[in-house]
Amino acid sequence: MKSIEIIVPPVLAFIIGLFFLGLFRRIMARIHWRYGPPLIQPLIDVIKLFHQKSVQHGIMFNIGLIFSLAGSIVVVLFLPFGRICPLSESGGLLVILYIMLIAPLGLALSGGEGANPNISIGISRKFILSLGYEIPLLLILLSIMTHYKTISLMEIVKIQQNTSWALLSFPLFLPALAYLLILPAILGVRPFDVSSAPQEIASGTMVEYGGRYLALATIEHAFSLFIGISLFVNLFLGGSCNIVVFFIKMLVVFTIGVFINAVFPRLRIEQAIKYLWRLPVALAFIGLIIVSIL
Amino acid sequence: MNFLSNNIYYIGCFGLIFIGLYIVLTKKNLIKVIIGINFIDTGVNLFLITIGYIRGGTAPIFSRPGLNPERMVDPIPQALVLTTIVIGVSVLALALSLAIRLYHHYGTLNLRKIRELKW
Amino acid sequence: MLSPVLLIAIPLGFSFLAPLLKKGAKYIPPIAMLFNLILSILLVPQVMRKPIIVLLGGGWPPPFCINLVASPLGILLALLISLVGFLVSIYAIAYIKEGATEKYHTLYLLLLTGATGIVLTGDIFNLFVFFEILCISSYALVAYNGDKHGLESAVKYLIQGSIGSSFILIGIALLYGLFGTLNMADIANNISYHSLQSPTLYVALAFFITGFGVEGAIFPLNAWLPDAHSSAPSTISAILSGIAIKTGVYAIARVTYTLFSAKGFMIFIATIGIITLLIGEMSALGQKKDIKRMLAYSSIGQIGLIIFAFGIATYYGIFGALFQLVNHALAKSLLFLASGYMIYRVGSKELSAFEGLGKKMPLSSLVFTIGAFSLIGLPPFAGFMSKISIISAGIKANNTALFVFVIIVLFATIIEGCYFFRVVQNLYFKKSRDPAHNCVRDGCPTTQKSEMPISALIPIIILALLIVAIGIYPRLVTGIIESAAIGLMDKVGYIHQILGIF
Amino acid sequence: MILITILLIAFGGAFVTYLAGKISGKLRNILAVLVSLALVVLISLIYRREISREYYTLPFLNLKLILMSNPLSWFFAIIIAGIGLLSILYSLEYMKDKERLDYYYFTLLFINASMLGTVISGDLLSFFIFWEIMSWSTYLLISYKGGKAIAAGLKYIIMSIIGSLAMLLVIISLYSRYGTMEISAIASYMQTASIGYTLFILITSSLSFVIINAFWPLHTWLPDAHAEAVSPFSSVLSAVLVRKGIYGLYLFMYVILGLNILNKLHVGFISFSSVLCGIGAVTIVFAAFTALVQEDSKRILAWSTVGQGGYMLLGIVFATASGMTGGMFHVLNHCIYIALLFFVAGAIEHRTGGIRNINELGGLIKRMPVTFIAALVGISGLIGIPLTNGFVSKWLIYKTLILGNHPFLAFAAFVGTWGTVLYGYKFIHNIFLGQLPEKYKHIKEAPLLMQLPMILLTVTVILFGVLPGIPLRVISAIQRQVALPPLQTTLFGIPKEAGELNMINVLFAILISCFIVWLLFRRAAKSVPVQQDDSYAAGSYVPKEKYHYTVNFYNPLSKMITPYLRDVASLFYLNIARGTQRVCNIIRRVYVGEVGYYAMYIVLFLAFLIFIQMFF
Repeated sequence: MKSIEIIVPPVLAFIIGLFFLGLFRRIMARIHWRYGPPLIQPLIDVIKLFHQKSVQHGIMFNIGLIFSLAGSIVVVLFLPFGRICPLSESGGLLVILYIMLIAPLGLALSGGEGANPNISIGISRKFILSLGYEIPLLLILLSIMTHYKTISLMEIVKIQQNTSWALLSFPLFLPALAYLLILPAILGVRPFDVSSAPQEIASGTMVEYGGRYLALATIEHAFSLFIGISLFVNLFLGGSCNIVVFFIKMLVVFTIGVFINAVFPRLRIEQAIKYLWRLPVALAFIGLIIVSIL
Repeated sequence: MNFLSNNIYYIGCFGLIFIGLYIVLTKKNLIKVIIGINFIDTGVNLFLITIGYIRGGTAPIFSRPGLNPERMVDPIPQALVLTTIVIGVSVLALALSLAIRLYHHYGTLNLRKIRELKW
Repeated sequence: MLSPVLLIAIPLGFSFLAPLLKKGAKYIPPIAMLFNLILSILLVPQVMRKPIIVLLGGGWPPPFCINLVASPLGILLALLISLVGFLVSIYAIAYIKEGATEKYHTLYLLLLTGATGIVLTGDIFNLFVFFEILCISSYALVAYNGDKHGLESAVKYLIQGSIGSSFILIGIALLYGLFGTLNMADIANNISYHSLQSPTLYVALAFFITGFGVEGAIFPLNAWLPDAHSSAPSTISAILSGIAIKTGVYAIARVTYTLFSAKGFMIFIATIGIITLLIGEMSALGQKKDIKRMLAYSSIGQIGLIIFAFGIATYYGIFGALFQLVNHALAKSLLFLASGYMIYRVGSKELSAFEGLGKKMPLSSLVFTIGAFSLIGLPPFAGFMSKISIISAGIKANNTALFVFVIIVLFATIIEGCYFFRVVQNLYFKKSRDPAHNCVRDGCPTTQKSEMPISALIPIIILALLIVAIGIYPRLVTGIIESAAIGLMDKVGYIHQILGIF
Repeated sequence: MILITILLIAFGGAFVTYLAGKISGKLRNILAVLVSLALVVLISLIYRREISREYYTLPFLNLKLILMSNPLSWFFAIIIAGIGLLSILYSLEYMKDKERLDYYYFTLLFINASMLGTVISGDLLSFFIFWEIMSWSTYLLISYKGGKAIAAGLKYIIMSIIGSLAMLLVIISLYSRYGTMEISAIASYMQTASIGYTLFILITSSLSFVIINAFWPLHTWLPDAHAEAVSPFSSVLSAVLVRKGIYGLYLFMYVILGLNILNKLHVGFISFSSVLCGIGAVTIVFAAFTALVQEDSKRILAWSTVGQGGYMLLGIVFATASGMTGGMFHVLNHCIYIALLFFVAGAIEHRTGGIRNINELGGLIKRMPVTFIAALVGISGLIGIPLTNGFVSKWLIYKTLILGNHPFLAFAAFVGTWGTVLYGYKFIHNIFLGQLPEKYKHIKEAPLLMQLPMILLTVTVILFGVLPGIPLRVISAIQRQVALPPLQTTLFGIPKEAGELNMINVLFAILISCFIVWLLFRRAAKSVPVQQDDSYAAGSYVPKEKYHYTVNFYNPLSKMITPYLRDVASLFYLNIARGTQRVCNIIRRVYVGEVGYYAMYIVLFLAFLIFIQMFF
């Protein structure tokens, strides 16, 4: 039973993440009045990429990528998915927060080894952007943790199921709103795709990736989509008892998150930071103040 | 008037001291300052003597019979003054010789100009 | 035949031997001082049991004749004087080469005679005479180099010094007029016995403090000190700083504690000390060029500290003051001696000329650093022990004003640290400006060592070792300092010991 | 007896080493290693032994000086001895061709000895004495290199003198009040002291610890000193010496005063701990962002040292089991990885001929793989990536802050961590990744003797990250010593009752995931290694200049934050120093050089004295 619990979340995360990638392209296409690729296109791409030959630059180029993906998988193991959470007893939300660092750092290390200025610029932007959204995100997480007086994600989910969703409870709807506002930045999708802007810096961090590297990077991206959204579902929508409801919640959140910002053009990095550090931070901050006073 | 005549020695010696101080404080010329110091010295010596002096007293030596020890002048200040005079002279000599050497170096005895050492 | 009289007689006698010997004159002071040193060391155990009182001139009992009192305090200072005098005179063997050297040695011994006399005598006028011996010989010695700065400072010193001695004399005259005696114990007895409150007494005290203050370098009276210290030969600076001003401080302490037990006045003394300390240290920080002048200002500051400690007026305060006095004498003479040859080698008193000297004169730089650290009060050097005892005395006194003063002392220590570390960094870490010494590796000649001659090196190394030894094992000196402090506090005992001969 | 032996070996060893250096360099090196090795061995012998022994009597203050060993002092002593040994080992190669080596080894050993002295002293006076010795000997080694290091050293020594004098005031005040300096005796006396006095003691003494620990408004000496010192010594400085501040704070706050008193010290909302917390939080954020805009490898590390101090402070200020444990554990962790990182920076300096500007480097992973791994692990520890030791302590601290309802402090700590991620990556990227400059094509890996300490520390970082139970046991002994609730621990983390952290699960999760991804990676189509020129320039001609994007790596961000990073404190001190100089210069003008004025001073003084006496 335990072994199934361990195997299921990553596999589902893989599928759902890729599905979201496809969905995202589809939605964007619709907004652009195009037809867009089929939903399964990302999966086809990944399989295809695994069979293509590619170039590599050194050991760190491989290891970084492997670590990055592995880190994402571990995060998935820590996140409650429906009722399933194999590693819930190993540290809670703080550990998740820290393991979430492995993925971007691994990618960055791998990219850095690629020795391409475009990559470096991409990484630099990516880190700045991540600092940009981490500040509101941390405030949001803190207000949740302070409010529920626990650092265990499992506990947070349980309390919400017993009472009401955090999204609907008084002080916490503010951070929830802030989370929705920064969600595209967390997912790295438009208009916050400045780190991989294909037109400026030749897709930045991805520029040296081909074949299996690109495949892994895509999977990693899919995982990160999954993580960002399921974190929201767990934190604010009370998780779920079964996988289907959980998935539906994720779908709703994703769609809303994408729709809010998809019509905007790509932001420059300063603009992105200014955006992230104004409204979302203000909302989250007010939320945290209220929470800590109550 | 009586006060003046009673304390004439004290007034005199402190007068000397103050004159000396005035010279030292205000005069620019090194020689004058040295003279001022000598004034102070003299005044102090006079002061010492005055302390032991008794008006109309006798020398503190039983040179002839019938001398009243009560009327004898205190001998110790006189001995002291002898010492201080010697000291004063030696200081004076040293000061003057230094002044001569100083003049060789600076070409002046104006103390306002001899102030390379300061701060 | 161990008599304290010899402590005065020997240097005095030898001093007039010096001009006769011409060539061998330079060996006279070390011999005399070595003798004094041994004698005072031998006297220590005897004195610790009971002070020795020697009557001079006719053998009349006190208060009628001049007497010497070899109390622990006197012997402690005599020991210090002969020790520093001995070491400095060894240093002088090589250092003093030009000019009329035999006169130098004569004057030098006279100076030490004066200093020893001051600390041993029990008669106020005799004290004045010794004081004059010390002063006159130091005027002459300051001018010994015969250059224009030396002469200028000597003249200035002389003018201020003679005003000061006149004031002392006035004070003596006033006291004599009141009590008709010159014996210090007797005067003290009279003052405390009659518990006189006459204004004349206060005026006399003011005259004494001002007069001794000139030699003791308390704040507004110390303008001669930076000039004289910086332009005298380094040996003389060392002696002036290590011995001469200490005798002034001793005289002030003696007058305030023994003669007038002016308890209410002590807080004022402490204030003067603090002001002196602050002015001295701050001036030293401001003085960035001339190293000897900086050291002189630092001496002013340290004297301020000692006077402050005397002003605390408790046993611990006096103990701290005496301890600091000893340590400062050792450290400051060490610093002046060390800087003497450094200045000689680099040919300049400028602080910046000392850059990179640590390589050329490793030992002198090392001992200089030790001295400086001791003065700042860093453990494990001697200065730390005395500073901590002064500070603890100040806090123990349980007086708000004194507590504030202690904080000022700490502040002054910071300033001290600033300027001493400025020198230390120049010595060790800055590269020499002289290009010949700049390249360290291949190609150019290695840095040349130009350490001072061995006869100059030995005394400063001994001083440094003493500083370290006292710092690590303070019991080396604290025993005698303790009994000296008790002796200074115990006015009744002092009177009794001297007048009790009746 | 063993404590005295330790001290004797430590101090005597320094002198003997110096003398041996006069005979031969080799002998000196061997002796230095032996001395520090002996210290490590001796200190590990007294593990869990409580010793207290008088060793010296100060006659005039009527004081007995005491040496003691207890869990707290053992914890610090073993850190000191360990890092001391490693830095000596590292120095053997690093310092090979430098000048004044006897001096160097002597001072390094001497500093270690004095640091040992501070932690094993059982009374405040010997604590202070060793502390002062430590201060000045450190100065001697900071300025050792000359050049910029001189100013850095002066800055350090002045600030540390200020600090230690504040401490002296406290110590003497305690002594004059209670007549003893023995820590345990004072602790019992202090239980009955008035609040005002306690506050005075606490605030004044913490001044010195705040300075040495470089917390925010008093941090200014540290970046210069750490950057300019020689690298093996930088690691000692920032790993051990700086953390004496934490030791001191702990000593005064918990050993001497104790929790009961600390809880009483508040005026309404503001308490002593809350002030300290604020300082810690500001330190973390300010230092992290300042490190972000630095371009000098050692300066980055120096600023990170400043910042990490804040975490320890946040940890130990809250006297909960987890907070205290986290803070103390962070002391240990920080010491391990920062020493490692300074060794890395030193190795690079060593091989590239003294290059510290990270923008001039790049691609060194190909030439110095071991150093790279060390740097990677060190930076991971610094950030607190799981499986490195830094993670566990930070986790404990965060948990304390969040559950203790201090979300804003926790926020500061989190933001600091994100800053750390940014500059940590920059450190690795600019030095090791990317294009290898032409002139470094032929440099070699660091010498074996330099690798050895790095490897040891790297292993320790991982070891304590996976098995945090080992050091946590030692730390909980400290807690028991000061009657604080100890934290329950297991070998792999924290049991469920105390908040569940299990590193072995995390380890296996990561290993298995890596393995699976690796399998996937292996199964896929092969890839061929290519030169950078080929891929970036598509085979066409590229100029041989640098095209490694390093300079001002986080340009958009640094443009935004630099206006806020002006080091106001530093400027303030500079102005104070200048002002003091100016005042001093004015003051010495009293000595005008004209003898008439001097005579006037004398007369005025006399008049003043008489005047004063007439009124008293």
